[in-house]
Amino acid sequence: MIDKDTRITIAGFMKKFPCRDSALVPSLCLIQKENGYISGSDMEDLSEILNLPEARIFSTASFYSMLNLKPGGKYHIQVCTNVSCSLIEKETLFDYISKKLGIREGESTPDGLFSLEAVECLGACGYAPAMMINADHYENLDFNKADEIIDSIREYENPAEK
Amino acid sequence: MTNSIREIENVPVIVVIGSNTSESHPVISYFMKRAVKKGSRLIVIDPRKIELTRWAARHFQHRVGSDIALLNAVMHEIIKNEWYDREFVDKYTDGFDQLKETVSGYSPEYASGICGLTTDEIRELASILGKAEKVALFYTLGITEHITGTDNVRTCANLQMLLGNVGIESGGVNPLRGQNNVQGACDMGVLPDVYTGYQKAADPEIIKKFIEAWGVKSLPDSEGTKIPAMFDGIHCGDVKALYLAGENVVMSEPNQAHTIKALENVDLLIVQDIFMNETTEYADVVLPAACYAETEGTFTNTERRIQRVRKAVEPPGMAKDDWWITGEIAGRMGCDMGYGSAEQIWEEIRQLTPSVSGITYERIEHEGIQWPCPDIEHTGTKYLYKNGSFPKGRARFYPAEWKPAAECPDEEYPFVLTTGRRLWQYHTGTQTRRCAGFDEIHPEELMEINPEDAGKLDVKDRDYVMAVSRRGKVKVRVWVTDRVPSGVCFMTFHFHEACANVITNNAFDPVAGTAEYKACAIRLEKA
Amino acid sequence: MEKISLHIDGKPVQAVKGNSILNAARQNGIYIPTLCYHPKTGQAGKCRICVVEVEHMPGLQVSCSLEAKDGMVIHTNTKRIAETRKMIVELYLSNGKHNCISCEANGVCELQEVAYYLGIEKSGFPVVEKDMPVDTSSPMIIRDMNKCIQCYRCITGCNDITVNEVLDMGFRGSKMTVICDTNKPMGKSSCAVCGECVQLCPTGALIEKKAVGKARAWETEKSRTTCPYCGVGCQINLHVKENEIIKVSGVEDVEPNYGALCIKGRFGYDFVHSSDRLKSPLLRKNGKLEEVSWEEALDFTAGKLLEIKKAHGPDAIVGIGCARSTNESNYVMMKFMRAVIGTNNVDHCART
Amino acid sequence: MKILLKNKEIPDSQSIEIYSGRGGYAALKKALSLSPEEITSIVEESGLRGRGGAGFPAAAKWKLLTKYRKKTVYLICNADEGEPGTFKDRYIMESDPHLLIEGMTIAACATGAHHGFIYIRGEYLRMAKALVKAIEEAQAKGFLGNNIMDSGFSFFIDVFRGAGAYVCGEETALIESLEGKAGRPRLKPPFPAAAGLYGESTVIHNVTTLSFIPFIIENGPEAFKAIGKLGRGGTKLFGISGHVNNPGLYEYPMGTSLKKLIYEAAGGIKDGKRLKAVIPGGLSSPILKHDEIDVDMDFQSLHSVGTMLGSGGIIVLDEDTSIPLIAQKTAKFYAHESCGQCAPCREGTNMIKFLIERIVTGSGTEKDIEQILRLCRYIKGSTICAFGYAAAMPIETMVKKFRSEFEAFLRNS
Repeated sequence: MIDKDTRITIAGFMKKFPCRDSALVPSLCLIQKENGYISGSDMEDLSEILNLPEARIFSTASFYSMLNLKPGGKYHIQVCTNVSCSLIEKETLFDYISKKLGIREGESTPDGLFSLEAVECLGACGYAPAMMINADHYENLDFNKADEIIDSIREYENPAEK
Repeated sequence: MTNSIREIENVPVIVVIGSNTSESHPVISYFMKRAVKKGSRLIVIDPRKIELTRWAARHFQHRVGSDIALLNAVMHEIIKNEWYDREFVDKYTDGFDQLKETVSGYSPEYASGICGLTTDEIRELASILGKAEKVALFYTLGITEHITGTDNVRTCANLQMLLGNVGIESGGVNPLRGQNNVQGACDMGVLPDVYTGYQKAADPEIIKKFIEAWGVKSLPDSEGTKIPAMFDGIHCGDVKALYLAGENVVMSEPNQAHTIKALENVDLLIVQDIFMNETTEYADVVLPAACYAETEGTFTNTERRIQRVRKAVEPPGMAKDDWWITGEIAGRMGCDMGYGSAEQIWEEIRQLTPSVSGITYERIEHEGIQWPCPDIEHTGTKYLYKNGSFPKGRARFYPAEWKPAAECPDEEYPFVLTTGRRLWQYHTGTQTRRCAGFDEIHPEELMEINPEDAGKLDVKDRDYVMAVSRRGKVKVRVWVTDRVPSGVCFMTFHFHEACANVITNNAFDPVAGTAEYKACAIRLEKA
Repeated sequence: MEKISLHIDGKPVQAVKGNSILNAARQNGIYIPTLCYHPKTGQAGKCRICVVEVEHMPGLQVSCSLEAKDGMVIHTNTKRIAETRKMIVELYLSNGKHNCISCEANGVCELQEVAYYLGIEKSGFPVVEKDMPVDTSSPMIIRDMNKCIQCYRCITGCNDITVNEVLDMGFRGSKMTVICDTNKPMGKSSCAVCGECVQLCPTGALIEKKAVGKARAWETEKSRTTCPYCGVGCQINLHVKENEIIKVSGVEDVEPNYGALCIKGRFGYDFVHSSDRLKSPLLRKNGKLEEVSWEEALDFTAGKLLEIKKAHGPDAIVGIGCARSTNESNYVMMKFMRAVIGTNNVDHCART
Repeated sequence: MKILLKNKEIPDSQSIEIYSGRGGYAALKKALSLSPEEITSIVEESGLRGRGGAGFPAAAKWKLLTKYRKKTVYLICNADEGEPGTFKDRYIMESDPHLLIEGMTIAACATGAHHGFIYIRGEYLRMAKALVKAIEEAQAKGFLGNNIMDSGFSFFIDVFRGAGAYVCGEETALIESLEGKAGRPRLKPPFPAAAGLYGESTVIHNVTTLSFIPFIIENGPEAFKAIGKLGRGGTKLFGISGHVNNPGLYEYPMGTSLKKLIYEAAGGIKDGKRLKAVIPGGLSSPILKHDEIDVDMDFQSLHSVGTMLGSGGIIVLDEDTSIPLIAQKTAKFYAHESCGQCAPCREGTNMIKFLIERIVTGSGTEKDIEQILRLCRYIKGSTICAFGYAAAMPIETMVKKFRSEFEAFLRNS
């Protein structure tokens, strides 16, 4: 269900563009930012709000790789596996993180903290390898730096463990 | 329809009043929705939030039975603001002054109290219609099935004439006919006052013409009766025999108890049909007929288009064409009609009917032709009254006063029941309920009630209630939905298990004889 | 209509101005295979089977979408074109389950037709068989997306012809597939079951559930008639095998419906063959309706009517015609009441 | 000569104070005093060509409007930088956003657009935020918005974030995406100038193309033309990644030699290894072998050696790189990013990916290599948009130029 505040923001998107259909992608991004993913009922609500067919909403939502239609981890890690990012080390960053977290592509850690996705070019080839965690970019990585980032998130989320 | 279906796509403003088009005439709704996609404005005027409102620019949700008050107020505003088509009115119409006088009594303030719309909404509607380049108006039984049905239709026509939307392409007054050949049955003179092509049954010239053509000694000159009077005639003993060709009147006529009593009382009931149904129960003789797929002939659609019906399969058992059965009875009564084929009958029809004289089976082999089509060269008529060519020279405004429904809600019966159809079933269900899959989608009657009313009655979605009127009661499941406003319930007569016509009112329009299916008073009891 | 002159495959031809190259070729009897183009859904440019070469234009041009212009020199069957078409059809055949033997569309499948035209017996590419569950949730339509070739016709039909707006294309790349609403099974979606998608589908991806196993396409005969439901008067084809209606389709290109139908028109035909159709006249004897011969039923009816007419006058008899029956039958009914009975007491259900 | 990177070493280069303090927005002021035709002819004269990849003359897009202008003209900045190997636009948007805003506003003057969109790839959140901030600053200072610098001209810019689709870099896919749809390219014609965003006339330029405009207006077309070998028109941003000592973003005149860029600008091959191959213009450009890099980086020169300038993203591969593995990644990328709309691209990219995977995992056959080449040959030119070319060309050249490496995988099986 799309809550009241989100509806107000969406109404703002609808006014902003010459044609309200343009509010769809920003609305989907907004819902994802708030819930981590876009559910079927969100899309049904959005269909009502924007007066667009449900199928049209789904068509758009399922097209873009940044939009998730299933819930993932609280921290969604997207690692670039394209050419430049995989030239740097013999073992790719993706494989390293996959091993470290003990999960494969598309899976979440049992505690629901992390989910892992192999993605295509993030536009950071000169600063390879790169990854994103939710909306944040991390570049010029190596395995140590990746460890630090992931461990610091763990620590922040579970201060008692350390 | 004065105009044609294909013209819909080019209508700038489409008004749909009293028509649940996407459920009752789905294919016409496709044209409307396509028009909307191309930029037309769709205006829905309906007490219910019908599915078509999804594509509508505006939905004016007026009260059941308040059409005349609303449209008169709209015309009041249109005249006041001089938005009407003065040239058209001057050139082609009579009676404008009476119209003006009548509608002058319908200020938005006054009409608002009747129709439940705000004065702003009424003015907005007037402005949309008044300023539109062209408007095409569509209605169905929501307009006609009232005791003021004739006046409702006239009011729709008044509006369109006032705006100069008659006699032009993509305009017009367009009733959407409910059954596949209701237009044709009317055109064929299956009405008490006219012969084929609306030739007056009381006109001595016409009588003479048919006497000669049919080779009979005389034809009746007394006025015939319409269906409601036929049933009343049985009740009072004047009518002794009823020949019903394919009508399941027990389900389809209002006030079922009244209908059943008539059928029980009539001396001879002849029913010609394709299935046993609720009506054949009372028959003295049942005659098995061939259905559409088993017969040759023509149907006339809502836009006056005469199209071929062709035999694809053999009728089951001994079932026969309707015309064969009737002809055989005639023969045994001493009048051999001598028809050997449907085409032979059609040839006789076209000889006797100027409006279809130019239409032959050969000409409509590929595509139907719209009447009037007076001669063999004529390509048919896409829209009527082009350049003000009205049948009587000039068109006449028939202003009408609003009258409340015959039965209005009161303390004992606080709800208005209005009736209609669902996409998934047809009429009394004799056909669709015998087709696989339909009951899977819509297996039983659901009475729509508003969530607010459901709350007050303490019933939940899909609970049973007893719907009670002065004429009967019916147990039905409810569908709690905001498709209906508070105070209004909606039902259909598709299901014999819960048929709306058990409780509907058989009060009827004095001119047309159409019963008030769209409004009666009921109460709901928990069941 | 203004005409233009152009060359197709070395032949000087004329075509109506404003037409696509495909239509210009068709007007001149030149066959260009297509899969996604349908006259009603219009240019699509999805399958790229209809590609041609136009002199002075780079690459291949899509003939269904490119307007034919005066003076164009067009080649419809060069080696490059033939190889491109073969590649595409082989790719289609590799990706999906195109098992013609058991497919309902066998004989009317456009993919099969094009593969045959190109002489493709089997794909040169490895078969990457899809295994998507077949959606049988709709009471009327079976959706087998393993046979879908993503031509978009059903989507255009659903959104731009019948405007029920249920179908769209979901996902992307090789995962791209037609979806209903928010990717619901069709039977759980807002589908109005008009069947336009089925009518437009070029393969066996969308088929009429009730017709499954009833007849091969070539065994049926089409009988054109008018729909028996509402007053729109849609033109329909009844597909008949051995005196049984197998399925119904809309007649394209003619008024009033141009091929489109609703659920009742397309799927509401099996009542015709219902086992409880009336097959014999019935006469009430001792309070019960009993089967009798036509002779007996008609003699009884005529005799009774004569009796009543004699005793109570013609106006004691009333007749109600049928808005479901033909004009001809209604005319006979009207004539019967007036000329034989002698009354104007004739009416029909015009008001319900 | 630095045009786009002139503020690279300047602290706080993204702020409007620094930007205007260093002469920014002077060109806009000048442009506002010129007629649209005058601006167009200056840009036309300069020979500025699109820097997104296709290299279409910028002013020619504006001149199309004289024929196709609709009621409204929209100006769109294509900032959907997604081609692997490319990371130039992000620098401008993050570090010198006013350069883009100024360039875009001048383009608006020339085209008569009053509403502009910057379509930025969804992953560039930081850059989008920088842009929004810069737009607000420019509006507050009167360089953007209503009645710009009292000229009577108004122009507004909205930043629109994509949501992850490489194909939205194709201009009609981008328009579809802006209209709230899946980003699937449209059939052309009609071109955006005739029927673009919301059916109106639309002009689309890449970030760097627009960012050159202030320089051209300020210094005149000759100054721009003078830069670059044989007057090839201005500079180009080169993003160098892969096996080099100093990966990063560099600005050099058009026509600078590829060899020079690799060995001088980027400091040569990492770890002293030898060069094996170079992808010179983003992943979609045909690969060059180590002995083919003595080539000038401009449209014509690269074309003459069978590749292209593209986005200027140079990916350098050392002697230890396995080309079949690079091909596998390339094929995977294009299969993943194909919008799916047309059959040869959807099915073809997927089949190429399948076949290459089969080869590198040791179960391929000689016939698979032939089928890959067959696919590449006939995908080209048969698809709705240029994506088909982009997917086929690199694979085709990798297989042709390094066939023995592919065959080696077969022998291993």
